[in-house]
Amino acid sequence: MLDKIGIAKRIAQELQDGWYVNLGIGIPTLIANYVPPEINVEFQSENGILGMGPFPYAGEEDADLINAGKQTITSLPGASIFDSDTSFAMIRGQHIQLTVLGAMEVSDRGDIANWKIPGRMVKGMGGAMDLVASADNIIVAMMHTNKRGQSKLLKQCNLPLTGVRCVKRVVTNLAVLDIGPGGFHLRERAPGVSVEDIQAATEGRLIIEGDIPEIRTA
Amino acid sequence: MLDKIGIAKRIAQELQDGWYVNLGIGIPTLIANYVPPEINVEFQSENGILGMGPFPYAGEEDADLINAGKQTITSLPGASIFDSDTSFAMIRGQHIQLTVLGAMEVSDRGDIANWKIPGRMVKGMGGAMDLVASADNIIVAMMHTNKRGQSKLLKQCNLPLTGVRCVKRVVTNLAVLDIGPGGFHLRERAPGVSVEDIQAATEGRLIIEGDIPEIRTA
Amino acid sequence: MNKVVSGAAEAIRGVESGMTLMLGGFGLCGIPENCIAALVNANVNDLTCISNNAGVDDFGLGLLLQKRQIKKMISSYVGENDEFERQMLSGELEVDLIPQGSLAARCRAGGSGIPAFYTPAGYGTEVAEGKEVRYFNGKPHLLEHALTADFAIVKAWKGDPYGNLVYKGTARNFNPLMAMAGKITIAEVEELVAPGELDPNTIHTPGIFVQRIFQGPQYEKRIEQRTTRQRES
Amino acid sequence: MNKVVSGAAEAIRGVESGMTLMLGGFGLCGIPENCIAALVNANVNDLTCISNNAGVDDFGLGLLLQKRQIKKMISSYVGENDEFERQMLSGELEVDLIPQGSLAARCRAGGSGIPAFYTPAGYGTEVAEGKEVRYFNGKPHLLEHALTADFAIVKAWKGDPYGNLVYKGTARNFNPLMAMAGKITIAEVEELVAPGELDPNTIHTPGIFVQRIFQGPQYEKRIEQRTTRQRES
Repeated sequence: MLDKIGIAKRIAQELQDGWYVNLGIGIPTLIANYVPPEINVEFQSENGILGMGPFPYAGEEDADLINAGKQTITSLPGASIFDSDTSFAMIRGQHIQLTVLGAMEVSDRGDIANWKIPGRMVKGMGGAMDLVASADNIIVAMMHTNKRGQSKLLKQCNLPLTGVRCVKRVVTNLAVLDIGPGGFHLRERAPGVSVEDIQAATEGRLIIEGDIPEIRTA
Repeated sequence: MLDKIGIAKRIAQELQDGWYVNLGIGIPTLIANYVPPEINVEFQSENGILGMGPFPYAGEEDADLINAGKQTITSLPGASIFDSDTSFAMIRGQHIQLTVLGAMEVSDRGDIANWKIPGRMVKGMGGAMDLVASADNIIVAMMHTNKRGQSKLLKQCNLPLTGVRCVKRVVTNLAVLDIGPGGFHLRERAPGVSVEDIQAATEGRLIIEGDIPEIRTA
Repeated sequence: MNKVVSGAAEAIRGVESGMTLMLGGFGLCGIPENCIAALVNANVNDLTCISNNAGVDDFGLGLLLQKRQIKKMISSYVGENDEFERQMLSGELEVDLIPQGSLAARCRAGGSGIPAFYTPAGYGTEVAEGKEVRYFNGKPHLLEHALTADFAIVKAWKGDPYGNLVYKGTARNFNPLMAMAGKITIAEVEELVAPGELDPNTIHTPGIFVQRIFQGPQYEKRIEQRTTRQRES
Repeated sequence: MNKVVSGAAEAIRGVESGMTLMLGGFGLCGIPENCIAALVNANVNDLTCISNNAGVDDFGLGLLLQKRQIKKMISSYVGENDEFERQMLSGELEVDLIPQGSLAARCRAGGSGIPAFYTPAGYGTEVAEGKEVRYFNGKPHLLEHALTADFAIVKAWKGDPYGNLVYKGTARNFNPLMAMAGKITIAEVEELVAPGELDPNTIHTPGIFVQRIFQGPQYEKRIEQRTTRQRES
C-alpha cells in the first residue's frame, strides 16, 4: 500500500521534460518534491504565476507572492506573473501538459466530483471546473476509499460533479488505473496489494487484463 | 465655407476635459492640433498606445513607435502601451468618450460607409467597424459633397456599410448636423454658407428648425 | 488628466446601498484594504460583491460581512470564513459560485464590450443549469455572460495621476480584469508616482480604465498561510 | 526549459505547404523579419497567413507575396502593396477581411480555449453575412469564432530561454495575442537574455505560450511613414 508520499512519487514518474504542470491542493502539491532530477518542469499556479519555487525561508515571506492555496511561495529564474484571465487562458487553451488534482469520487467513465457535499458548507469550485473541463491530461491523486471504507472509484458519482468524462488516470494508495473503454483499466498495483484487494475496493467497473505489475517508486 | 482645418477646429470645440479620444486618418488627425489649451484629453491609437504626442524631431524617429496610420510618433508623460486586443477592449467597452472619423457617405439615420468602393481595390476596414459599432459618441468629419459634387449626406448609403445607426454628428465644410429623429438636424452653418446652400448639397432628409447660427472657429 | 482623490473616503463617494461592486484580490493578496475599511465606515448595505474570495473573519471582505453590508457574494471560493458560513447557511447571504476562470473571463468581457462567450468550464455540472449548451469541435461549451459593476475597486503597487497601474507579484490576479469592468473604477496604490515615472511598456492597467486613484496610507497585507522552509545549515 | 534554436531556418522547421500561419506586427512595426526571410527561402507555398496587414511590396509579407507563397490572407487592412492588389484582383489570392478588433479578439480566444464570442463589430455590414446575430441589452452582436494557427510567428524585443517575452512600444500590437494561438509558437527577439534577467512582473508573454526562440542577427525595422516635426529654433 502506498502512503500519500508514495502516490506523489508515482505520479512524479509521469512528468516529462519541458512540461507545464498544474498541481491541486493536498497530495498533488507533494509531487513538486519528487521531480526526477534529469528533467525540467514548470509549475503553474492558477492565481497567476509560472515558475513557482519552494516555500521561502522564514523571514523572507512576501505577502504579494502566494500560490492558489494562499501559501507564501518563491519564484524561480524564468518565472512569469500574469492576471487570472491569462492564467485560465493557459488552462482552457490546453497549454498545460498535466493537471493533477484530488477527488472525492471518480466514475468509471471519467467523471469527477471534488467540490461539494450536499448539506455541508460549500466552499466553491475555485478553478477546478475550468481545469477538468479543459485539460487533456488529468490525473487524480486520492485514497482508494473514503474514511468509512467506501470505494471512491464508482460506477457513477453520487456527489455533485466537477466535470464529466475528463479524468484519464487515477493513482491511489492501492493502484494505478486508466479510464478507458468499459471502465477502470487496472495498470499497476501497490506493493503488498493484490488484484483481489483492488477489486474489492473498487465499486466501478474494473478491467483486469494480463499481468498487473507492482508500482515501483524507488 | 470651412477648409479641412476649419472642420478640425470646429470639432476640437467638442472636446471635454478628461476625455479619451480616437481620431481616424485624414481630417480627424488634424484635430489634435487644436485642443483648447485649458483642457486635457488623451489620444488613443488603436494599434496600442494611449497618450500619443506630436511627431518626433527629425533623427529621433523610433520604428517601434507608430500610430494607426503607420506614422512615427512620440509618447507623452502618462502614456501607456498595450496589445491590440486590449486596445479594442477600450473601444468596444466604451471607455473612449469620442471617436472622430472620415466617411464617404452618411445616411440620415446614422449609417456610415467608409471602407469599400465596389470595383475598386479593397484595402479593408481596419478598426473602423469596431469603432463605429461600439462608440457612444461618433462624429464624422468630411466634405459635404464628393469630388463630382454629389451629396455625401444621403437618405440611404449606396456604398457597402461600415456600421448602422451609429453616427451622432456630422461636421462638414458647410455645416454641423446632428442625426436625430427624422434625419439630419441642421445645427450650424459655415461662414458664408446659407441654409439653402446646405439644403441643396444634402440629399438626405434635412430638418431645419429655428435660427441656424454660423460656425465660430476663432 | 488628474484622477487623484484625497483618500478612500472620497474615492468611494457615490457607492450606494444595493449597488454591485467588484473587488480585486485572491485570498487576502492584492485586496483594496483601505477602500474596504472606508466601506465598513460608510452607511451602505445590500451590496452585491463580485470577488474571487470573501476574506477571512476579521479581514478583507469579512469586515463587510460582519456588519451585514453584503447581500450577495459572487465568487469562486469562499472558505476560511466562519461568519460567511453562518450567514450563508441561515439564508441571510446569497452566494453565486462561479468557476474561477469563468469569473475572470466574465469580468474582462464586461470591460471589453464582449457581452457573452462560450467556455467548456462547468458543462455537465450544477453550474450549467439554465445555461445554453453549444458544441464546438465536438466538445460541449456553456454560454457565459459578461459581468460589470457600478464600482470596481482594485489595489495596485504603483500608480500615477493618469490612473496607470502596475501590480506586484501575484497581487495582480483579478485586479486588472475588474479595473476594466467598473462603470467607475477606483484604484488604491502603495505608491503614487508622478506622470512619466512609470515606463509605458510596463503598465499593466492603462489609465483609461481608472477614474479615481489614491495612495493608501498603510497596508497590513496580512498573510493567510505563512509557509516557510528550513534553512539548510 | 531551453527553447532556444539556432536561428530562423531551424525555427520554421515543420512549416509545410498549405499550413496556416499567424504573423505578428502592425504595418511593418513588430514583424518577424528573420522568420519571413527564412520562409521566403523555404520551399513552402499555399500558405494561409493571418496578419493584420500584408507588408509592402518589398518588405514584410510582401516578400512572400512576390514569390506567390501565399494562397490566402486573413487581415484587417491590406493597402500599401501593389503586388497584393494585382494578385487579389486577378483572383490568385484569396482575401478574408476582418474588423481589426475582432481579429485581435479571435486570436486571443483561439489561444484561450474560448471557441466563440459575441461582438457588435460588423453588424449590418458585409462582415455579418452568414453569421449568427444575437441581441444583448437590446443591441445586435455577431458570433465570431476563435482563430488558431499551425505556427504563430512573433517578434519581441527581449526574450529568455524559457520563451518569456517583452515587447517594445507599439511593436507589441498583435504579437502577444498570436503567441497564444499557435499550435507551435516561434518567437524571434532582438536580444536573448539569460533566465532570471527579465523581471517576472514585466513579462508580456509568459514562456508557456512559446515553443521556439532565437535572437535575430539583425533587424532592419523599416519605417512605413516617416513623419517628423521641425525643431523650434
